[in-house]
Amino acid sequence: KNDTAAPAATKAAEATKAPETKSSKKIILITPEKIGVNPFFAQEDEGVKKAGKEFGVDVKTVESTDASAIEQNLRAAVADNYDLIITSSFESEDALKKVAAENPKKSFAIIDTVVDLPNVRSVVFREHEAAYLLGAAAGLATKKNVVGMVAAVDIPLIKKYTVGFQEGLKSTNPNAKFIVNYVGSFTDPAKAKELALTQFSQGADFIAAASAVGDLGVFEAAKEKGFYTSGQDIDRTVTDPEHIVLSQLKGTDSVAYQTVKDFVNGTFKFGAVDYGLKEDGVGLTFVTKESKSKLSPFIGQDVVTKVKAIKDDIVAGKVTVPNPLK
Amino acid sequence: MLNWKGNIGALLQPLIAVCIGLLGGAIAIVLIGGSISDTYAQMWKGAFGNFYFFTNTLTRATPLILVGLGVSIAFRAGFFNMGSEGQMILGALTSAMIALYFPGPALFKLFAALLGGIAVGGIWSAFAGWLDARFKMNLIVTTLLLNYIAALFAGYLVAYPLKDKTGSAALAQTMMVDKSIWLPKLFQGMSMHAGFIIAIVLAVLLFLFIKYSAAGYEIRMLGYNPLFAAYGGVNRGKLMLASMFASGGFAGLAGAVEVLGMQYRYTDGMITNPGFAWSGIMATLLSGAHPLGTTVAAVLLAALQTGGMGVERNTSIPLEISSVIQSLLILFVTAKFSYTLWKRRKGGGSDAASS
Amino acid sequence: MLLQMNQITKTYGSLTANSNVDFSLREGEIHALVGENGAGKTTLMRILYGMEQPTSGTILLRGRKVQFVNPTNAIQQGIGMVHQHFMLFPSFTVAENIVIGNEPQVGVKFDRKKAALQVKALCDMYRLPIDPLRKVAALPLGLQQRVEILKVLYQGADIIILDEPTGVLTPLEAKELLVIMKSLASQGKSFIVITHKLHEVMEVADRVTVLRDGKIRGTVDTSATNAEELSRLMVGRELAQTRKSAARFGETVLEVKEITIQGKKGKPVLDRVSLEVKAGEILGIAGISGNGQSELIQSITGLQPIDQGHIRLMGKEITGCLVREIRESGLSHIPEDRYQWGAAKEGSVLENGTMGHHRTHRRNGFLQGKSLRNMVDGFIQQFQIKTGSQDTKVKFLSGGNLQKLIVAREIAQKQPFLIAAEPTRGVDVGAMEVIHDELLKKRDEQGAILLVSSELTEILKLSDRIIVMYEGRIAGELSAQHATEEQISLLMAGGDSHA
Amino acid sequence: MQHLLDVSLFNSMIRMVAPILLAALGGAICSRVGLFNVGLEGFVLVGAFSAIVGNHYSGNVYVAVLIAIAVTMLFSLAFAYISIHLQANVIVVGISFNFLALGLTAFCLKAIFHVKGAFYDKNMVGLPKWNIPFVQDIPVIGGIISGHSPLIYLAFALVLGLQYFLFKSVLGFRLLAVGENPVAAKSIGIKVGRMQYLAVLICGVLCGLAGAQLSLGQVTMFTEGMTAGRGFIALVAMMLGQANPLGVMASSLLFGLMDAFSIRLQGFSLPTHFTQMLPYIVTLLAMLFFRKSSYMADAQKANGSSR
Ligand SMILES: Nc1ncnc2c1ncn2[C@@H]1O[C@H](COP(=O)(O)OP(=O)(O)OP(=O)(O)O)[C@@H](O)[C@H]1O
Ligand SMILES: Nc1ncnc2c1ncn2[C@@H]1O[C@H](COP(=O)(O)OP(=O)(O)OP(=O)(O)O)[C@@H](O)[C@H]1O
Ligand SMILES: [Mg+2]
Ligand SMILES: [Mg+2]
Repeated sequence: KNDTAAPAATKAAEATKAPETKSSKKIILITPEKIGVNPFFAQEDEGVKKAGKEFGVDVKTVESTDASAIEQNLRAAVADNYDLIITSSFESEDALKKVAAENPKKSFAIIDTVVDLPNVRSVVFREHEAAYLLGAAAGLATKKNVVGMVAAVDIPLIKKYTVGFQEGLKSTNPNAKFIVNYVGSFTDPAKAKELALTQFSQGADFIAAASAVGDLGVFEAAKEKGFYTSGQDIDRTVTDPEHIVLSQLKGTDSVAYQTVKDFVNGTFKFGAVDYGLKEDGVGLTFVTKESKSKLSPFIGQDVVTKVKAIKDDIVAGKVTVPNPLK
Repeated sequence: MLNWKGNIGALLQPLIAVCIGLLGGAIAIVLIGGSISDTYAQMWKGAFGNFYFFTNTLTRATPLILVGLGVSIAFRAGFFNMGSEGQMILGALTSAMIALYFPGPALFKLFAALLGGIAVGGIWSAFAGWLDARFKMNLIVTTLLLNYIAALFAGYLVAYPLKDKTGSAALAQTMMVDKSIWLPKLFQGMSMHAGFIIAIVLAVLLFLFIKYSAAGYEIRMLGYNPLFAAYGGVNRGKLMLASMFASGGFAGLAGAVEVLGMQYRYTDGMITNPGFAWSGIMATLLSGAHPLGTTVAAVLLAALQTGGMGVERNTSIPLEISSVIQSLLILFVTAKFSYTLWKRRKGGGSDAASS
Repeated sequence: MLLQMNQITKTYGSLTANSNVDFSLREGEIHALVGENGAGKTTLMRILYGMEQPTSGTILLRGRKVQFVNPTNAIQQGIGMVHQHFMLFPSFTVAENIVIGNEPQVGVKFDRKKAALQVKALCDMYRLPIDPLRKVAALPLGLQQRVEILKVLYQGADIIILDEPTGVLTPLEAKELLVIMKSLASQGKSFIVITHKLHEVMEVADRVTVLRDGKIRGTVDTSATNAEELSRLMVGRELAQTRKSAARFGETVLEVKEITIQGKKGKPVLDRVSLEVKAGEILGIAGISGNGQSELIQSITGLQPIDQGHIRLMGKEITGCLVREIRESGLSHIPEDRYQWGAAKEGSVLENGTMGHHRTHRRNGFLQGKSLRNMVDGFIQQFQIKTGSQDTKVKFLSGGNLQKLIVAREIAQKQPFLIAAEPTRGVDVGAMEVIHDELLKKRDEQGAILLVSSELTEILKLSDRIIVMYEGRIAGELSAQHATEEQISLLMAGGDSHA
Repeated sequence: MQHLLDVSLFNSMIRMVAPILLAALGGAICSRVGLFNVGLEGFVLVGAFSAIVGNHYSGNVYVAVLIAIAVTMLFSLAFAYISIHLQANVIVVGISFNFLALGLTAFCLKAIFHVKGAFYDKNMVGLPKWNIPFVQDIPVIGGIISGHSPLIYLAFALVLGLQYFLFKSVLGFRLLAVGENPVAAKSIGIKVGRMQYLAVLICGVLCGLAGAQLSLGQVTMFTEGMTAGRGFIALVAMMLGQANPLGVMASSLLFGLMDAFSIRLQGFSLPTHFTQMLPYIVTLLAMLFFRKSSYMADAQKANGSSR
């Protein structure tokens, strides 16, 4: 329930040791896996690169091949004297805990999870809030009262998406049937597509995609069979607005950009920062952020208005979306 | 010893192979417009460049050595154990569970965790052996299938009942093992841990066992010709279970050591993603199932991997191509290497399923 | 002259397998090639068949110089070879095995019907009957051999090389083969036959060439020589006549009572077989292979479970015991097939010599390397085993030398009971003499020996008592003094024993 | 429960099974000449990638399929050269080729399309779905059999074709001979190496088709590692089917059916992990009925006798 990470946030204030604003800084981003398969890391990479260009700092991205490579890359980055070492995701948690504790003079940042150390800035998202909105919208929009979701793997992290979605769906349409299927892999669009087709044959008219690379398969199924779907992380509606009618957003790029910017400008703070709907770190197209594409009639302005109201309630604290991981 | 000419030939051949492999890699580098000398220099640096990177390579080699030793025992006895991955997973999971939930003093827990890993990995492997001995199920298929089952089962445990609910709780993993049960690090600030010592000691012991013990003799003869072994009074069923147990036990130990020495918990995918088991199998095949050779081959493979990371960090060569170079090197090193062994296996029939 | 091989030399590294060999063959001739194991006979023939290239020397076929770089060349020129180790595909049918390489076809389809007809016609033509549709794996060795010969004939060979063709055949089958050869020779085919059995040479060959250490020791007309002279030429010395002393029987060592093994097709493989072997006795078991001898041996040694009956060794019940327990109760065993059961080809001489002794030569679970080495050194000395060193892989040993190693290993177990199955199969006369002497020595030292052999001369020479097996049963028992080859042959063929 | 068995289940099963079946057939051919090909996963991945590249440049799916076949054959030629000519250990070569394929495709993805992870072009047209006249109108059967990509029909046709090739044609007969007894095959002048090359190349063709079906039939895109273990499943199916085309088809279908079934079971309170285990467990059980010959027989075959 305690998803705002308040204790860490207070600690942030005392650690305002801002480095000098010189452009001779070296910043490195170490992703815990190959960027290839994950738009999440691609965005981080983009954000860091963009900031690097804008603020004239040296930035480099290193991809780790596997979990044990993360620690090695972190240590190598320390050895190579990078001024700020950014990494991300729960997979890097253990490695960063070790390396950051051993190098208290170095500055670190980690995106999407918390490492509670004085020289680490942690940024986390409350994806379940956005998933709740998506589910709410699906509940309002569905005509057949059957809604599906194709998720990647049955691991705790994904629960933020599936459970959040289900809660939202229940809140607006308690009678809707919810089907969730797991692909069992992050990189299997063929199977994801089959799952979507199966859910469609079971009567679903809206099938949310949350299967990483597999999402592409779900989109294709939607186009083929004419049902509606939604994307993840970035605004996916632009690729096929007719079928991809919504997108659950996660601002990793802006967070990465912001982190570099803060570091260069000397406004960098250690401690945990928590991004939800309120902080505009997560969101939903049309509801929290406009989109270049046209709103699908399946959703309709009416639904958007209603979901906007739900969003306001969450921001205002009138509705709390529980963190499924707690 | 008398045959020094042959020995030099045996040494020369892999050396030439490495050279050709490097040449092949060089072509790949040139094709993508990189600098050969720089790339190889970075590769060397990443693998052996200084003490830190050197120990890093040895750390990486540790589970490969153990898995490789395990595969080589089974292989020597004439069985192709492709199930190291599943055995390693279960070994890792078990050791994490014991370290987390067993009562008792720390040192006792550490030993219990290591032994538990060995036992469970061994049983999982012996199970496949039993299916072969009892039901004549093809060992290669069963061990492959059991990998998937083990991985999914372990995945379930850490995603639900054993899940770490502290921290972000986003990952399917157990809680972290208490510091008192960690395998000691060998050097301050380096990742190398006592597991490496265990691996080396076991490699030497296994070498002595296979070469000089009576049981080792029986294992070798069983592998050479099971009928000859049966004729000489070797009990195939029993020895099969024993060698498969030992084989899986080594894999289980590899998993346990990775948990207690490196990650300090079991995380879903920590064994599968780095491909430890496949590298271990390769190390065995590269060395013709010789325990000491397996150790050397494992270090070589680990060096290629850590060297590849070095290339990725310090050159513009993309990560993808470093895995290409790695595979090219391996391919050429294997060429004409463990040839005789395979030829014998080919007739063995228990692998290729030609009617 | 149909074929001439001139000054053929073949070296493998430092080893010279053939050295300046001259060999010739006439049209319609049967030419025997004899010599000790490892003398270079097979090598010479492999060169002729294009499987090996000579280091130097030339081959003239019908006066024209030819060069064979692979068997296909040789086959095209009308040369066929039946190898010492059959080159058959066990799971294929007879017809498939014969026509392979030159299959009748319609379009891309292999016309199996036509193949069967062609094979049938071929069989009729040469009067070598065989069912073209049977699986080769199910055929007795004699018929497998026939398949090999038919294959060569199908390929249109005029020159047929036979490498130890009678090694695995029963006496009857061997006789039949010789008849076939003669009849084919009269139809114009020429034969080169390698054999260790000199009586066959005398019976069938027109000329004989003797090889020793890769060199020609002479080519003579068979009419102008005899077996003794040939063996002297082969081994380079006079062979002593093995002499058998009078038997002194002791206690019963092995007792087999009414053992039965049910076969797959309802007919028992072993049908209530009972026998006894006493200390100081050699009991010979004769019979055409496939009449239950292998199963009998395997049940005694514990390699195959029995359905009924009892086996006692040294007064101890060993029915259903493990191989190891049986061996420890007093059994040693020269297996009938040295490569399948008796050795690990990839293993070294030392490793192969160690089997069985690894249980006695050990301390704290570790092998006593030195004493094992000394023991195997003893084997090598005593039996004059030709090997590079103890670390040579046995796959590089000639069959005779490997056989001597196995015999040495088993006799050195010093067990009261020894099974000797086909102890001299494919072994040259010199090695045969050594092995026979050792078996008799063991008997004279009050060992009990069960000798199983398809070689009647061997059975008659060594046994004190003879049992003949037919279709899983004991067809008759004879005492060695009174038994004759004819009597035994008759029993082996299922005839009546009251002769 | 009504969702457990329906038309779409079988329809989806046939689709999902096709790449596995094709690759398994390829593995079977290799196994028939005594090469145990662990590299199927890599072969299929290369096929999938080159199909997309072919489609991108030619704009014609059929040309794309041909390109996939050609490129995968080239890849398999390298495999053949190293394992047959250089006599490297086949299994090591197979494992290495899996890594090689992963690296090469990821690298070429970047080099050719300048993207990481996945290439997706919404204008790209995948393989068409063939609605078979008459058949499509048969109530249940039509829904299952009709409406698949041509490669799926080809896959099942190839099962029959290969069955014919292996057991009826002369070339297939010689191929089997090489696997049965290479020494004997050599002794009558059959070029053993050449036959092995042929088998590996056929395997390349089949895996190219498998890849094309995956990236142009199932979906119309390429993503890194999109084979997701199908090559290994194919390996299992090949062995379970005793390297016999019809047997391979049966075991692939069994696996596919169980896989499709496990999706349906996900809805029913059983944890996903266990439903995902289903295909593997059923395959394991199926092995009870497809036993291998005893080790004795194997060993007797391997250790020629002393005649
Ligand atoms: N491929 C080879 N490489 C090395 N040496 C070989 C090879 N083939 C044969 N030899 C050696 O050449 C010699 C002659 O062998 P060959 O096979 O001709 O003997 P053989 O007369 O047929 O003997 P046997 O009566 O046992 O069949 C042997 O010493 C053998 O070890
Ligand atoms: N690669 C090789 N290197 C050395 N010697 C070899 C090699 N291949 C075969 N030989 C030798 O060639 C000789 C003949 O072998 P072959 O297979 O013809 O029968 P054999 O083992 O002599 O059996 P037998 O004595 O029953 O006739 C043997 O001495 C064998 O050791
Ligand atoms: Mg010979
Ligand atoms: Mg011979």
